Amino acid sequence: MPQTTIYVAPRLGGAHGSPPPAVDTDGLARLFGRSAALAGVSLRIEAGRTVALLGPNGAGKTTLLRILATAIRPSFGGLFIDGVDALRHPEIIRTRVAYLSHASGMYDDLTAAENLRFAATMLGWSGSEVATVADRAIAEVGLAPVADDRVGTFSAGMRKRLALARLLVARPSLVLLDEPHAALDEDGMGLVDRLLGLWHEFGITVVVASHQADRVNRAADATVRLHGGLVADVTGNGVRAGALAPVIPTQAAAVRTSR
Amino acid sequence: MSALRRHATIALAIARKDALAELRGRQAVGSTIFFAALVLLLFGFALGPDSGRLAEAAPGLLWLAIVFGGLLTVARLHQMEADDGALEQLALYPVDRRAVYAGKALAGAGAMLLLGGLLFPVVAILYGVPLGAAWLPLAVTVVLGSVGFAAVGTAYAGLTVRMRAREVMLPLLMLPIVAPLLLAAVKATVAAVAGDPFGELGAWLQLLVGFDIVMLIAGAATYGFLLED
Amino acid sequence: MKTRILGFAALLAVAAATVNGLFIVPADLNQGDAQRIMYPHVASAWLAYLSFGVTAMAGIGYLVRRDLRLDAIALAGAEVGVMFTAFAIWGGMMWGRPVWGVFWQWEDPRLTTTALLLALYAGYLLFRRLTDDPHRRAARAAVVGLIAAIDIPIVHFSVIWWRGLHQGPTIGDPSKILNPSAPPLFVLALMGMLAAFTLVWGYLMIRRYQLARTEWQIEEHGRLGRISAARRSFITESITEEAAP
Amino acid sequence: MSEVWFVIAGYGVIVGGLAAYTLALGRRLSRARQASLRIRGEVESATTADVGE
Repeated sequence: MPQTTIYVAPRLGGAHGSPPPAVDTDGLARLFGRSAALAGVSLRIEAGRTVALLGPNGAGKTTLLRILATAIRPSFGGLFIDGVDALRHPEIIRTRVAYLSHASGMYDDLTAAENLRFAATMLGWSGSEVATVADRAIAEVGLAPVADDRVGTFSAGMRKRLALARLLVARPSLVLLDEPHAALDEDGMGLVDRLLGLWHEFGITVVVASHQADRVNRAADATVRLHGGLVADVTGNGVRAGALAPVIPTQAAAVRTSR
Repeated sequence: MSALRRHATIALAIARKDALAELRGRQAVGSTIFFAALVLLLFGFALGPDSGRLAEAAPGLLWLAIVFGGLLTVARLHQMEADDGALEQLALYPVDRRAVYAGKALAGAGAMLLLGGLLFPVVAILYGVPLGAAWLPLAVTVVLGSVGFAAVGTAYAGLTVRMRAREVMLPLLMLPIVAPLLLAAVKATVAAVAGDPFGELGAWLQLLVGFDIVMLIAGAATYGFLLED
Repeated sequence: MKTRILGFAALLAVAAATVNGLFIVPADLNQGDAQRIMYPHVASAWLAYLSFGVTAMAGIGYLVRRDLRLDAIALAGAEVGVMFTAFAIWGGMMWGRPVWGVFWQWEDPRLTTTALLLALYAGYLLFRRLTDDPHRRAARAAVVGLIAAIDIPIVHFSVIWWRGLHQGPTIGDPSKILNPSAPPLFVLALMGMLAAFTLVWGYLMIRRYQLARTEWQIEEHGRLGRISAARRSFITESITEEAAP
Repeated sequence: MSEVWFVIAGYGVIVGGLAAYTLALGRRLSRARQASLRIRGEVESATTADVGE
């Protein structure tokens, strides 16, 4: 497996020199129709930490990741990433966050190489760099032999590898992974573990939701267990859970949840 | 690299991606053109064998076929995004939303041009309308019509792609908006085919240009809101 | 309380304007009594355009300030606007039938524009009904309302040209009434009807806004109730967990 | 004179429609307000339990 290259976004200086917490959420809640996927999550994750997000299905792991990635807006609550208000400036956050979701986000009718080059262009690479960066990422995730095949012909595991390749092309300061090991073979899971190690080594903050507690715990500084859309417990260092603020229903448009 | 060049790169990358997927995609382009030609054939049955009437109605019927074919085209261009979370990924890329809109609108206009261009010979044959003579004004009309339709269609397809009952909502929202475009395009086509006896071709083309500019600006300004969750 | 007063004022004004339009003001020389329809028809059309202007402005306001109260105003404008558009079309048909012998007159640019208006904003209202997340609905409805609003002048322009670039406006054109040569009584009657309808419009807008806000509060309470319930079940579960290890 | 019928129909539908919409809106508003009061009561009692946590 060729040496994996990791690109890192420039670090934002905190107000007093120390880097702001990578992730600072305040009572994050999100409803889908009548069910509360998240009912109030207050977490503070220090920059550079690797955090494992554990919990049964429907505990809110995916919803939390999608909110952190600015893919969906929370119904209530506040979110700061690298000290930037994510709800007001999602466009800034999107230059710093790389998000691996269940869906690959690739186009079936395009080949792996075409998909990755498109992603590289979208992620800020230009000119000749696009091809070199994209092809190297494809090689690193072991898809070089099928680089010119259409993604429509790929298995779930191959699509997951391609999505991982897109993470390598991004220049994140925060990486969000939603069950990265799922659908991967032994070799693929090894790739994920190595990436977790590299991101940690390069000081990139990682939040990884997974059911592979053993694999993920090896690389994680802290684990956060979610249950029923709330933080059940936090272990390890670098992560603190805020007090669960009582929800005060009021007539006002905005809802005030005191800290 | 200047911001404008960056936007152009992104728009072109998106348009190229859409064109690539279109050409490779299970002959979706061909089936839409076939559908529009079929609509023209049915109009022939509807308006009866009297070729005089058909020739007179030809411009109107042509543009109706282009509009219905266009609805399928812009819907398809966005449906391919929704297949495997690509639309959400597109919204997460750190790129200017106006560039994304420009790229999608460019691809849409290209597909519409292809559709319109191929339907002209069908109309010439089916309805016996001599289109050859006025090919330049007709070409300009088709280009302006395609750009206008794609400008509105890209915004509305983006708006409705994840909605329930989107097959109904896209035409329902779009058709009233493109009514002036249809009207101007048909009148311009009629004038062009007849050699512009009343000299009103210029006026209709100006209306089309006005429509295109207004809708491109509105689409670019609002597409970002449509991509948001 | 102020709204209630506005409501009564509107009621009286409409009654007065109706009586005036039907009985007091003299009939038109060549159109006869049919011309009396022109007052509510024209007044409704103007209120429709005003309503959709409000919807477009409030929509833009929401996109800038993300305040759902502006979205409530936009919704009120659209619903009240669709009603007045329907009245304008009905009035146009009731006027067209006796004067032109036909209910629908493709020649009349005002009628065709108003019909398109109805299609545009009925679509707006249906679109809102099919989207449930309040903020997403507000943002997207604002876009639909904005594009519809900028389409209206284009439609109006193209329909006038469409009818023939060189033909003057039809006889029953409202501007005929308002130009100085029109009998002052007619102008007065129209102004009276317009004033009355504007009062009603104001009253209905306020009530519809209040309804939208109240419905939002109910949804919001529901959302908060569900979140409180989720938290309570979480607390009780963790207590039972500790109680029985 | 058939014209009169059209005038009456014209005014009838417009003014009648205004009245009908006003009444319907009044009913929708009062129903919504009652529902809002009822829910606020429920949530108040629920919150007191909440705050006690």
